[in-house]
Parts: sequence; structure tokens; C-alpha cells
Amino acid sequence: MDTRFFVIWMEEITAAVRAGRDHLTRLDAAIGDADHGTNLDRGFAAVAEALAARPPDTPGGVLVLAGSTLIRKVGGASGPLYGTAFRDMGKALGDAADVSAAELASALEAGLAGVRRLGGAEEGDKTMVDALAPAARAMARTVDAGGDPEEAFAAAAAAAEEGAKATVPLVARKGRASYLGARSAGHEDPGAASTALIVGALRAVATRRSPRSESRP
Amino acid sequence: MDTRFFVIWMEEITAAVRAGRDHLTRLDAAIGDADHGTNLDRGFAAVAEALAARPPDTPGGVLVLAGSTLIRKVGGASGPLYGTAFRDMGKALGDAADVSAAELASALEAGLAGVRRLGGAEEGDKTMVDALAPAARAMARTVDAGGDPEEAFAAAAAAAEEGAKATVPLVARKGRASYLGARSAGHEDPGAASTALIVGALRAVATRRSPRSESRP
Amino acid sequence: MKKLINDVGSVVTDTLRGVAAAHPSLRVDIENKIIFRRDAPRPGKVGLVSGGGSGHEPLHGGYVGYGMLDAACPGEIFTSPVPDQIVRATTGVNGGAGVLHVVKNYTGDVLNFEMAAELSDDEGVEVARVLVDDDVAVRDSLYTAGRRGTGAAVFVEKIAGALAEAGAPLTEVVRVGREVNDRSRSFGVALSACTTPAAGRPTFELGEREIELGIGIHGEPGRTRAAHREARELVRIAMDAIDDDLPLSGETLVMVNGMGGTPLMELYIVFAEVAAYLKEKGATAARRLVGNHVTSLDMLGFSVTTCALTDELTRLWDAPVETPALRWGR
Amino acid sequence: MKKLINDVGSVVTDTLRGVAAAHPSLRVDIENKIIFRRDAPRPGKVGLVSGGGSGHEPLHGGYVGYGMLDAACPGEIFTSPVPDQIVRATTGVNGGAGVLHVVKNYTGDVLNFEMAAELSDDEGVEVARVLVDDDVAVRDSLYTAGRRGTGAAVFVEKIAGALAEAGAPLTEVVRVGREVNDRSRSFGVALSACTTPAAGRPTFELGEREIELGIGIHGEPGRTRAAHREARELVRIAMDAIDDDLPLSGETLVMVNGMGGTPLMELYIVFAEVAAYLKEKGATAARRLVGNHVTSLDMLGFSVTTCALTDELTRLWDAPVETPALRWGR
Ligand SMILES: Nc1ncnc2c1ncn2[C@@H]1O[C@H](COP(=O)(O)OP(=O)(O)O)[C@@H](O)[C@H]1O
Ligand SMILES: Nc1ncnc2c1ncn2[C@@H]1O[C@H](COP(=O)(O)OP(=O)(O)O)[C@@H](O)[C@H]1O
Ligand SMILES: [Mg+2]
Ligand SMILES: [Mg+2]
Ligand SMILES: [Mg+2]
Ligand SMILES: [Mg+2]
Repeated sequence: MDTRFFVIWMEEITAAVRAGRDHLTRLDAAIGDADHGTNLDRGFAAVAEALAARPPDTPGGVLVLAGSTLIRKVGGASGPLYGTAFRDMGKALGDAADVSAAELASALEAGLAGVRRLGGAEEGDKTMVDALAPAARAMARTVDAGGDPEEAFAAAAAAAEEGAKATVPLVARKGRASYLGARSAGHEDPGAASTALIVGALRAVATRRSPRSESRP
Repeated sequence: MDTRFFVIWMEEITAAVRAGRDHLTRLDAAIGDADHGTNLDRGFAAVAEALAARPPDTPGGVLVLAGSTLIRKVGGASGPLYGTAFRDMGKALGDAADVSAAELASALEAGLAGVRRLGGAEEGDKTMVDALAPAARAMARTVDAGGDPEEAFAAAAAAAEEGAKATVPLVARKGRASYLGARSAGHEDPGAASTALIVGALRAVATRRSPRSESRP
Repeated sequence: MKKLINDVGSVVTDTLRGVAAAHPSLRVDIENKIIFRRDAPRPGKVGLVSGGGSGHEPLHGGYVGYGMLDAACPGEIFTSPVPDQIVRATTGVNGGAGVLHVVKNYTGDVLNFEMAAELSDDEGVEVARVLVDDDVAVRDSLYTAGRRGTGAAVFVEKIAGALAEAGAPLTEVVRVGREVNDRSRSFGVALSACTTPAAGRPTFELGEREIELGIGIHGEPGRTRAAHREARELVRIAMDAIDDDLPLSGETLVMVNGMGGTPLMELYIVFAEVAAYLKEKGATAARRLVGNHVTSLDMLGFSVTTCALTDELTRLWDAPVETPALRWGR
Repeated sequence: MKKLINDVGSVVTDTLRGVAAAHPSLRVDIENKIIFRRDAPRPGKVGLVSGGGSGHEPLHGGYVGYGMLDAACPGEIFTSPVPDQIVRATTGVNGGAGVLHVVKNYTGDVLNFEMAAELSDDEGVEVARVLVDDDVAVRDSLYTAGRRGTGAAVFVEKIAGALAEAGAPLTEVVRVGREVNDRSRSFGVALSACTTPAAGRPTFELGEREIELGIGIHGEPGRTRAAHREARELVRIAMDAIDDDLPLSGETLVMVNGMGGTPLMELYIVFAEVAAYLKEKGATAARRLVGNHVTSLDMLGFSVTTCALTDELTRLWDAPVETPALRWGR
């Protein structure tokens, strides 16, 4: 995957977040403070702008710029967490101009590690970690088993979606939803849902193969 | 009519105002400030208490005590206006122990004069004057024509009710409703409606003849 | 109706218990419903008394204290106080230099204060009155009850209070109070009606995108119903109404007032537009108040009140004041 | 949703324009969303910076000024400020004696302030933090995000601000700030949800007679839903929760806070019951605040915050303060 692939990934996320904004905000209204969709929408719109203004020339550069932009623009819990995830992924990719599926898989693990270090959440705490961790595991497993990138991304996306859905019955132990105690059960975690969008966007880029950025408004 | 008659009239008003409280307040909500029913309810409850605590021994004494109590307890526009009306009626009756229908009719005119002096409203301004003035006229006319008290009160009550209903299309020129300008049209004036209750209570006392105060809670 | 109350019948009394507990600088006569400055009466000082229906908090009780009112008489919700109450407040603050009644122009307030003034006079207290009638939404005319008194009450109480505190005689305090009223104008906008505890439901119903223009402070509907629109345009409607009546220019005292249920954030947004409007007219918001000052229970909305300042008025506005709701310079 | 706004996207910026126009004692950096004391940085004085999501006005911008904060960083509605913003505020108020961050305990606030502290450190500014976590409705545990920070933020900012104004070093200012937090507890009750401009509808729905107990300040539902009841009983629930956690006794600083849409009258009714409850426990409301201080947009409801005073804390509470929302002694 080259720099262009990562730029398109970001564009794909931006579009998915825009489309899913109100849904994410509704999820956050149920167990949080009703801003997750607007937070990420503001953040990824800024990412798109930053990429257009200062196009990086490596995959790592794309991810680091995306991460820093999220940190600068989102605020809230998800800003530093996603920002760190993308930055740490980007740093893991180093200066490489082209990235293999295996390299991307371990970058994803680095991103996950960043989120865990910063937020201190374990799997099962009803956070984005519940989607990101299984996604990283599925991608690594598929690549290890010799799967091609498309298969690896599909597996990761499916695992993220499943992980997000699996947060529904959980009682939150981190983030705002934890204030609700037992009442947080029965609702999908908004951060896990947005992680599923982000990983899903990776699958979409790979499946379509054809870059669609030019025709996007 | 003796002192007892006037005490029962006050009791009858108290009951009618209690029963009509929410209706009066709703009328006031439409073109005023939604307190006319509670204002009068508070006032006449205090009148009943005052009469029980210090029973006057003349009809005039009953009315003056009722009026002073209304002034002391009601507040708002209707407190001083009704208070003055009853006081001026009471003063017109002097020390008489028994009052004829003709005397009561001219007392009612004195009460009306007090309201007009204090509030400056003319007929047609959409106020209590629009019920009180025709009631006073009807009572005087019936008495002049040789009608008995029962007929005189019935005529006054009917005229007050008609006068109150006739305020519906009017545009208010006095009181809070005047702030609404043309929008005050289409609603019955709450003060005219309560005047109809007060005069209606006079008819009720006379019609029933049998004092019912003992059995009232 | 969900309200933080104990009982519909005890709302005013319970409020006064809270005021008494919260403000040791006040002496609250709960039974007679009067909020006094603790040090009233002050010998030789003109006393200031105001009052009106409850439901407008902090008006008037929140303005009792050094440099402003000596006593306030809250009536029942939206109901003028009764004469006895006003007389008791008047005699209670009389320091021998006479007492000023600051009365908002409503039939009920006017009649009850008038009766009280006569009775106080019988008791040997000299009483004068400033009638506040600043609301430009109401067309004044010989044949109506005249303009309502709204936000300018705060200005009159502050400025006349400062002059009284400085030891001026009653005639002077009256003069400056009237001058403030003459130079003041208000206009109010409601996004919702209010709910009185006794009625238990809103005094009028507004659709999802409807507002009332030219409202008063008692939940009465305004002059016209209109479509909701952005803050900038609402401010333009309000300011145009004021400016039509008394052209805005020069140093202006401005209050952007919340109706009780409006968040402070929104009042700041309104204030930004008011300041911009004034600038457009070549006027400046030389002195400013933003917050809930003259409310209508839980109503959503705002009002703007302006007063064309003079050097004297500015000086008196800036003079020290120490009340629950206004406090500076001490 | 009817709000006094121009555009959902410009709410925070428009609010800041209003704050700037209303308070010449502040310097508002609208582009970077920072409210500064006009005289910041003050050489040799510890700087105080706080911040958090918008929608809690007057928190925090209303507490910027003499004797309290040097700068406030408002984020988007209910969204923590971003690190750049906090860094800019921090360096902007640094007078060489270090800067205190007053941070309410929310994951977002904590993470963004942490990042900002690291970056400020890189720029050579010494930063310390007081974490405010006073809300007893949230059970604290090693495995959760811990207690929320709510009303005690006002107490910490006032008292630590007074000590900083007096010239104390950063370590002392931190110590007193932590002490205030340790001695403070809060509990909140909502009669309605709030509506964020972006969402356009209430964050949760309550029935005609339902309330939420143990709410936070971001429109999140509380720990339990319950039947509405009289103010006296609601106060008992709130105060029992506080008293269970930290028994009430002695001289107590008490705030009865409105959530944004609650009329002052109702807050006084609540305060009367709070004062009565304290008396029952042998405690006294030695210092008091009643009003909208830490709000949730247009939410109906209240919170109570208590702080067990010491002589030092009382003295610092009483010290002069001059900000848009708190003002005395000057
Ligand atoms: N400690 C944490 N670790 C990992 N993820 C977290 C943590 N705290 C919160 N989150 C994630 O952040 C999401 C909320 O993000 P957002 O609504 O943007 O921020 P905020 O909670 O500050 O309003 C939650 O749904 C959760 O997935
Ligand atoms: N100037 C006036 N003259 C006669 N009646 C008046 C006048 N002003 C008001 N009223 C009467 O008072 C009624 C309102 O009484 P009430 O609601 O108790 O007082 P308020 O208007 O002070 O709330 C009106 O409906 C009207 O009939
Ligand atoms: Mg959120
Ligand atoms: Mg009325
Ligand atoms: Mg009234
Ligand atoms: Mg948030």
C-alpha cells in the first residue's frame, strides 16, 4: 500500500464519519454526552483539509498528520485517543514508501497499544478498545495465515463490527458511560462503533481498489 | 335582607369562586397572567375567615369587612377594585339592619362608581365594568318597575352574565389584556366572568332562600 | 409541570425562607413578606421600596442592600403585593427623609401602591413615586393602561438608590429616578411561555418554530407571533423597536436579560449582536449587564433594555452597590 | 429545538464575542478560544488555567479575573478543549511562578490537559494539576474513570485563586486546591434533559413526573430514574448522598446550583431546605452561593455542593474576587 492508499483511507473515513455522524451522536446521547459524531466529523474534516494543504509523502506521514490533526481538533476523550492511535501507527510505519499487509497489521497493534497506554482501558470495559483489539488480532491472524491484504482488511473490519456489537450488553468501566453504572448496559459504545467505521473504511478502500477520491465533493 | 343574608351571599361567592377558580385562571392565562382564579379564591377564603372571626352585625358591616379583606389579601388589579366595590357598597348601606332591594340596587351602583373611579375603565374597555354596569342597571330597573328582590337579582345576574359574554369580541383598553392589543379579542374577560359569579351568587341566595351555610364544609 | 417546590401554596414563603438563609445581609419578614436591608431604617436617608408579583427573581428582593433598595415586597406569583405589606415596608424603611416607591406600570401594582401611599401618608411618612414604563412593545395611549414596566426597574433602583445612599433629598431621588425611566426602553422576545405553579401548564402554547415578539414579564403573550429565526435577527427586531421609539446614540447602559429558563451562553450570543447593533448606530454599550435580572418564572427568551446615559447617571451606576444580585465597588 | 443562536457551528465563537463585548476586564482570544484576564501574565504570580467543554456557563470563563482564574479554555459544547488551546493559555498566563491546571475529572479533560501539560513543560513552563472529582453519585473505584468533577471546580478556582493572588508559590496553591477538592462533595438532580445545539433534541426523555437522580453536567442520565417529589425530599436525597460519603458538620461552604433552565426562585426554595438539613446535622451554611454556576445548557434541575471549611479556606473564600460571575470585596 502506498501513500495514495492511505490518503484514500482517510477520505473514506471522513465520508463514513460524515454519513454516520448523527448515528454516532445518538449512541453517545444514550450513554454519554451526545457529541461523538460531531467530534469525529469535525476532526476528520480537519484531517482532509490538512492532507490537502500539506500532502505527506509517506504512508507513515499520512497517519502521523492525521493523528496530530485529531489531537489538535477533536478534544474530548476520543481526540487524544484516536489521535494517539493514528500517530503511533504512523510512527510504526517509519519512512517506508510502501507498506505490506504484515507491516500494517503490526502498525495497527502499535495504535492499539497507544490507546491502551493512554486510556488504560482493557477489553470488556466498553470502549473503542473492544473493537480495535479484535480488529488488530484478526488482521494479524489473516496475514500470518497467508491471506492477502483484501482478506486481512475484511477480517479486521468484520471483527471490529462484531466487537462493537458485543459492547451492547457490557457495563462500562471507562469513559463517561461508566458514570451510568449498570444503566450503561443495553447500548452500543459510540467509540467502538466509530472504530468499526474506521476499520471498515480500510476494507472499502481495498475492495474498491479504484480510487474514488476525485469524484467525491 | 338582613345581615345573615349578606353573610350567606359572601359564602355563596366563596363557594362559586372556589368552583370556578381554574376556569377563571384559564381565562386569565389567555389574555392576562393566569392568576385571577387563585387571586379571588385566596381573597374570598380570607373573607369567609374574617366573617367567622369577627361577625359584623349589619349588612353594611359585612360588605365593608369583605372589601377590606379583599384589599388586604388579593393584590393584583382585582384586589383593590373588588375591595373598593364591596367597601363602597357597604358604606352606601350605612348602619341599616335590614336592606331593601332598592337600597341594595343603589349600593351596587355605588360599588360600580368606586370601581370606575379607581380603575378609570369605561364600559366596552373589556373589564369587570362590562358585567358590573349592566348588572347594576338591570337591578335598578327591575326594582323601579316594582319587581321583588328575587326578580331583581335574577335580572342583575342575567345581565352580568350577558355582559361578561359580550366582552369576548372586545379589544381590551384597560388592565393587562390591553397589552395584547387586537389579540385580546376573542376571549372573555376574567374579571367580567368573576363579576358574573359574584352577582350570580346573589341570585342563588335569594332563589334558595333556605340558608345552606350550616351544611357547607 | 415539574418544579422544585414543596407546595403550590407555599412557593413565595419558601422562597423567602431561602433568601433569608442565603443572605445574612438581609432581614426577611417572612410572615409579612418583606425583604429589608438589615440596617433599615437609616436615619436621614431616603428609603427606597419596590415590589410586584413574585416570579421575576432576582427582581426585586435581589436588589435590596447598600446603594439600592431598602425593602422589597413580593406579592404572590405575578400578583401585586397588597397595601398592608407595602405600608409596613414603607414605615419600616422610613428614616425621616421620606420614602420612594419604585412601581412598575401595571394596574394592580399602581392601585396597590397608591392605596399604600395614602395609608403611609396617614401615618406621617412622606411618599413619592417613580412609575417605570419602559416597554416599547406596548403602544402608549390615553385610553389604555399604558406601557408596561420591565427591565428599567433595575436601572431606576440602582441609580436612584445610589443617589439616596449619597444622602440626596427625596425630590432629587425622584427626579433622577424619573430621568432614568424617561431615558430607558425595553423589548422582549419569548421562545416559550412560562408555567405558573398554580396553573400547572404554560400560559400559552408555541409551535416548534414559533416565538412571541413584544412579550411582557407575566407570561402574557406578545403583540405578535412570528417564526423563530437566528439570534442576530431577533436582536435586530428588538433593537429596531427600541431605536424607533428613542433613537440610540452615545453612551448607553445595556441589559441583556434572560427570562428565567435561558442559559447564560445564549444571553452572551444575544449580547454580541446587541453590541454590534449599537455600534452600527454609532452608540456604545458603555455599561453592561448580561444575565437573569427580570425573569418570568421558567420562560425561555430574552429582553433588551437600554438607557441613554448622562455623566450623572454613569457616575451613579458606577457607585458601590452590595445586593444579592448586583455587587461592585465594595 | 429553539435556542438563541445564529448557527449551530458558531455557538462557542458567538458566545466568546458576547463575553468579549460584555467584559472589558477580560481579553478574549476568539480565534484560539481563550478567555484571559486582561492583566495576564502577572510576573511572579502563579497562573491558574481551567477549561472544559462549553455549555456550563458561567463556568469557566465567568471565573476569570482578579483573585480567581487567569485564563479559561472553552471547548466545543460538552467537549474538552484541545491541547494546543490549553498550551497557549498556559504559556499566556505564565508569570514565571508556574501554572496550575484545574481539571475536572473526565477522561477527555484529563487526557487533553495531560498532553498540554507535557507540551507546556517542553516550553519551559512548570505545570501542576488539581483534579476535581466531587460528585458522590459516581462510585469511585480503581476500575472506572472515577468520580466526576462538578460544582467543586468553582470552590477550587476561588480558593486556590485567592492564594495565588496573595503570592503563594505553586506548591502551596496546589496543596490548597487539593484540600478544597478533598473536602468537597456534590450531588445533582435533573427534572429534564438538556438539548445540545448539534443534537437538536434532548439527550434523554423524562416522563411528566419522572426525574433523574445523580446526574452529571453533560446531559448524561443519572444513576437512577425516580418519581418527582417535593423540593424538601429531593434535597434530602441529595444531602443524604453527600452526608453518607463525608459526614456534614461544622462550618460549611454550600452552593445550590441551577442546571441552566431552573429559575432562581426554585433555587432559593432548594436552598431553604439545604440550610434546614445542615442545621439538623449540626452543621451551618457558613458561606453560601445560590444561582447558576455550573450549568448543563438548558437543563432543569439543581445540584448541591458542600465544602467543609477550615479557617484558612474561609479566609481565602472571603478574599476579594472580581470576575463576571463572582464579585466581592473590590
Ligand atoms: N479510557 C478510555 N479508553 C479507551 N476509549 C475510551 C476511554 N474513554 C472513552 N473512550 C472512548 O471514547 C468514546 C467517547 O468519545 P467522545 O464522545 O468523542 O468523547 P467524550 O466522552 O469526551 O465526550 C467512548 O465511546 C469510548 O469508546
Ligand atoms: N382599570 C381597570 N378597571 C376595571 N377593571 C380592571 C381594570 N384593570 C383590570 N381590571 C380587571 O381585573 C381583571 C384581572 O384581575 P387579576 O387577574 O386578579 O389581576 P392582575 O391583572 O393584576 O393579574 C381583569 O380581567 C379586569 O376585569
Ligand atoms: Mg461524548
Ligand atoms: Mg391576572
Ligand atoms: Mg396578576
Ligand atoms: Mg464530550
